[in-house]
Amino acid sequence: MDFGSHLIQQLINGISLGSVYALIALGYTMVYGIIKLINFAHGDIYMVGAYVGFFAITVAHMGIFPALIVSMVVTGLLGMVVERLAYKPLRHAPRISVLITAIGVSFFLEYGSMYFVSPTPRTFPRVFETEGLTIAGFTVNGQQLLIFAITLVLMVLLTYIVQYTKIGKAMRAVSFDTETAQLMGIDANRVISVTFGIGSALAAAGGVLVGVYYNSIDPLMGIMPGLKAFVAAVLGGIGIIPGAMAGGLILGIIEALVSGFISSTFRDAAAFAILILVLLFKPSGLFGKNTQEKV
Amino acid sequence: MLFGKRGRRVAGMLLGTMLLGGVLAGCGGGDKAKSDEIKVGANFEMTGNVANYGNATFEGLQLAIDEANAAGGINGKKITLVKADSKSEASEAANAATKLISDDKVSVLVGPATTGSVLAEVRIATDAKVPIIAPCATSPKVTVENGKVQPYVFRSCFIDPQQGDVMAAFAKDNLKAKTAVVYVDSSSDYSKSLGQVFKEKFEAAGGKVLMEEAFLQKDQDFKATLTKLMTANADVMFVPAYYEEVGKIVKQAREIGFTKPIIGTDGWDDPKVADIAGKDALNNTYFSTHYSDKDESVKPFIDAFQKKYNKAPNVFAALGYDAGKMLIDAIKRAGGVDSEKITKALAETKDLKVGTGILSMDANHNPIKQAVILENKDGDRVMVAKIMPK
Amino acid sequence: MKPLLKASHVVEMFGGLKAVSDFNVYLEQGELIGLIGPNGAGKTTAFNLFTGVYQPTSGEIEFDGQSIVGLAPYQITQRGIARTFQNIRLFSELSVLDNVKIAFHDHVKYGLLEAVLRVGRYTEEERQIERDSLELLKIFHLKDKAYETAKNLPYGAQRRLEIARALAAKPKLLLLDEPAAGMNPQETQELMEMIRWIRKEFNLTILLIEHDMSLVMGICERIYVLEYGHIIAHGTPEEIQNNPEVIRAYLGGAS
Amino acid sequence: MNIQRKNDLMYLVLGLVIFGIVYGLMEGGMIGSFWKLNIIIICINIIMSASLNLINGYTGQFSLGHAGFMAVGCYVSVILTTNFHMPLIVGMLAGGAAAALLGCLIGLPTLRLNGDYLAIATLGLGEIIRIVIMNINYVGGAAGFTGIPHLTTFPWVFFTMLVTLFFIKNFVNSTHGRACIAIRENEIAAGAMGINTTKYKVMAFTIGAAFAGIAGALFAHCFYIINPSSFTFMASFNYLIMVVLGGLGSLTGSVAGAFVVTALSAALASWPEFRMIIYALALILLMFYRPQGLFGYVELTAFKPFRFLDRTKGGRE
Repeated sequence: MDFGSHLIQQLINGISLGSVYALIALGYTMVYGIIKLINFAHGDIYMVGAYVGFFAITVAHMGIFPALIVSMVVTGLLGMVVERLAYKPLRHAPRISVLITAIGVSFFLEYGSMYFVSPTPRTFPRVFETEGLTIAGFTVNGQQLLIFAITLVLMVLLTYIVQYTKIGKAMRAVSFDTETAQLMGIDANRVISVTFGIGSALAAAGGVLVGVYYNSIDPLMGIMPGLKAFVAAVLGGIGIIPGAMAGGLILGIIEALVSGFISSTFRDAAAFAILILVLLFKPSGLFGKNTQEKV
Repeated sequence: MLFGKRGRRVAGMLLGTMLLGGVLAGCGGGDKAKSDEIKVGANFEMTGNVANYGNATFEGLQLAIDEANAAGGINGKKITLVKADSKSEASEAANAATKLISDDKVSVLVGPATTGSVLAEVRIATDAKVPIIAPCATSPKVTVENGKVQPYVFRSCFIDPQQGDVMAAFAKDNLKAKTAVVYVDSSSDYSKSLGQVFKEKFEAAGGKVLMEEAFLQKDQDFKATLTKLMTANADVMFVPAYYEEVGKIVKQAREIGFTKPIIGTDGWDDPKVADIAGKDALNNTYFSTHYSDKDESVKPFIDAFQKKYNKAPNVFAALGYDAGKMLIDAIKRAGGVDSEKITKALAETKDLKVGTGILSMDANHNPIKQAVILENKDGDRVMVAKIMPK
Repeated sequence: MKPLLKASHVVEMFGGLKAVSDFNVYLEQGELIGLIGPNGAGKTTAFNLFTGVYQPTSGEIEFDGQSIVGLAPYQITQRGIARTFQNIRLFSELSVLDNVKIAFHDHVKYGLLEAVLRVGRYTEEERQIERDSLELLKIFHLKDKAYETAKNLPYGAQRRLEIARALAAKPKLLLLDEPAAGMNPQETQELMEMIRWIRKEFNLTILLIEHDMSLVMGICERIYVLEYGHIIAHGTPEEIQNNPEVIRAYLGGAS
Repeated sequence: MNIQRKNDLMYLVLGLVIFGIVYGLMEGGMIGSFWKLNIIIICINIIMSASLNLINGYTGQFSLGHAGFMAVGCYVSVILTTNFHMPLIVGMLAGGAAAALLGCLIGLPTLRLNGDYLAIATLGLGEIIRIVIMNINYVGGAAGFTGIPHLTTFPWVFFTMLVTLFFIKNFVNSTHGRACIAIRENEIAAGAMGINTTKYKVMAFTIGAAFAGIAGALFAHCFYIINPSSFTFMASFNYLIMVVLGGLGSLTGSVAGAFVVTALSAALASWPEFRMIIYALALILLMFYRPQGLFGYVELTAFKPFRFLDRTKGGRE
């Protein structure tokens, strides 16, 4: 393989990896956008989504798409329950307390599922043929294409929801100023709840797709992707939906290129280093607007 | 009003502190060992990154102990396993070992599964003169430090140089490979040290390692590095790693079109590898391990495990079971719970029949046991070589 | 004598918008000057330019004979300009006393080691700071509230605390941004007395932004009027009151 | 002798009394080696949480990379004590100095960032430090550094902890500390009061890092081996939990937070299956009932029964 085609193959690998990050980052960024909470439990919600999908396929013998829907619904509800029980009572507490609660929820989901489903990894049954497609000498996997396509569709759908629907307008209003939004007759609690639901459902979709693609799920599978997705969201400008998508893809590509041309042991370090460099020059991320505090 | 609120807050805080103090005091004492039981400390990775390996090893150990207790115990005494969690972290392993020794007063420690965690408890156990059996810590330095044998540390698995040597010879002689690439898990001592031994031995035998790359535990996507490794065009890829990652690596390597043989070590020995990678992808892969499941002498263990846990054992469970067998045998010969006597008996283990074969302890506290090389073929494992101890 | 503060041809652009243009102001030592204008005229922007929060796009600002363009806010404060804020910016979780103590920062001589080991100049200076802070609080009728949390003070008291805190920085020039906002007429009257008194007592030069015309006309010696970033008038209170441009700007009507 | 000196002396005596009791119990065999080890870990965690509190609580800069500085102190000290046979104190000082230097270098550019952006940047830096250590073969890489002499004893950690607490207490009660607190409260107003905000942010970050490095040195010499997996971002979270649980900006809070978290984890060691689940629930419930932490912004001495400990704040309520 010559340098050029190696590069292109690595870009393909990077985009496929990046779409997974982007998918999780979308939910992250939505939740952050509305209540400015770094929901560290998001990665674990993604893990729960993968397990729900797994049990839907293996125990309830569903097909992949019904399982995906079931997982999104169940996990979406879980997200709303978590928000209702753990975050809502702290709506007026210092932000850092909510963050600690999020870490607590994250631990609870991780270790709870370790207890209930055991730490042994589970393997998804084959639901797709895993033939690699070879296009012009480059291998692309059908599932990679599927994940990329689904991420893209979800991003467009989300942007549409946030920009043009009633609930989306309410979301933006709540995000901008919760109290004023409430004065305008918006039920902020319901809007926040719905946002968590949508965000968690997205994470679940990511979980199932990743489970199918990599074929192995375990209770700690959410930690690293969760962190990476957060990095992706910040890279793109947290709270901005296309930013999360772009951030995810950029992060994936960086990782693939570092692994492919430098050394995979420095992959994560390079990803973080680039994040920090970007922040130093664009303190609110690539797509973020620099807002100066009014004096 | 303000005062009342303050007062309540102070009261609440003091109450909380006292409650914790109570817990502290309550746990300080620990139970005295009852005379009709033998306490064995099981210090394993119950949670954290390598929890699945720790738990599997514990299951094997539990099976061995249950069998012994069902058979009436040892000299009428039952063995009690006291569990502690090392959280997959060295400092926590030391903490858990201290608890087992000082609070629970165990006679022997078994575990943890990984080398780093075992090393962290060595000195604590040595100071307390309590023997350790490490079921699957494969680094030489676990039992021998700076040329000196650790008097209280034993293991039930073979050591890295042995396995690396076997696989280097296999790659060179059986697979006729001239060039190789090595892909290790850089968060694992086991994997890194095997990679190094393989490279030395393979190059000493005239082969050439063209590229060395590394991944991290819990990685999901290996395609970027695999694509890079493929550019080397080597005859064989050596992946000394644990099954969770191995499954994904083999699957993804085949997806990007790597058709050459992939070889590995006993970390591969788990039915999950076939589930994750798929049996077609797993063709043309080989790994060394402790036993073949076709072996008649291993059958009783596999059946018993299957019956108890309703799943096939993996290599960790097998080594945990072997550690249990070693322990039971040593306690029997020591004739009691005295840690010193058990240590001595462990060192004198000879021709003991364990789950995976026959085992004797050498002067460095490493077991002398057979190794086998298995080939994955259409979802089945075929033994291609059996290497008896020299 | 050179003026204490002199701004010449200062321009400040935000994107394409000129917030302040060709802004010329001078303040003589010891003067009490008012800066008035309709909302959005650029008064606070002018303050932010003087204190280094914004940097002028072009033009020159001199303080005490030296240019202060390019300096950070803390450096300008150290040279002798202190300010209050239109939207009160107290250290709200801290006690009233600590709010004032913090502002003595630049005049403390003891070092990190002295502070940590509590040796050398530490004890004496801390005692001095405490004394001076309480003294300042007394002037602003806040002494009995010294240990209360700043955010719990009534609005008028918070405004007074901001002035007290600014004085603790020992400035030569004090910039007051709407000091009487939210005060009732009686409080305003008291504040006026207080401003006059501190100017004399601390030998200060004061520039204040205010909407309350009775206050401005009552105490200022000269007044600048800003509209759309331009100075449209400048003079004594009487002159300003009779200036047609000012009347137009404030009351509207065809120009 | 003035009131402040008297106060310091009283704290010192109180510290010595606590030391005497605990040490006596240890030597007398009333505290077994498990709790002995955990008391040492509690002291180390107190150093960690107090120093993180200086950054997060007092200065208001959201740092999530504290474990990284601990790692630097840890590795620098073990190289000196193990490979060059230096005494522990040299290792501690060198470890603290190295962490401080790194903290200063890292702090200068990154402390311009705000809030959550700073959090993710520091988290990233902590991870970079860990990954770099993992790739240095001289210190054992991922497998860890072995053969470390066991030098950490209870007197060592207790008195280091005492020094740390005194240092931070005196620091925050000086003009330098007040400058840091002013930055937390209102950065723009702090600048307008003549405070060089960048300088004090970096100073707080550097001091915090230095103590984390010293804590790291003590931590390393508790065990025979250290490895990079002890310093992941999860460890940084753990220290953050201690700080928030105790109360941001309260030193007594940091002590209580470190004590509660460590003791809870040790007390639950006998139930390994449920330990982390209970811990997670306890965390959520505590945040429910005391979102501002056990102590909020106030010290123990602000409460009536303990006010005798601090006579400097005469008229406080």
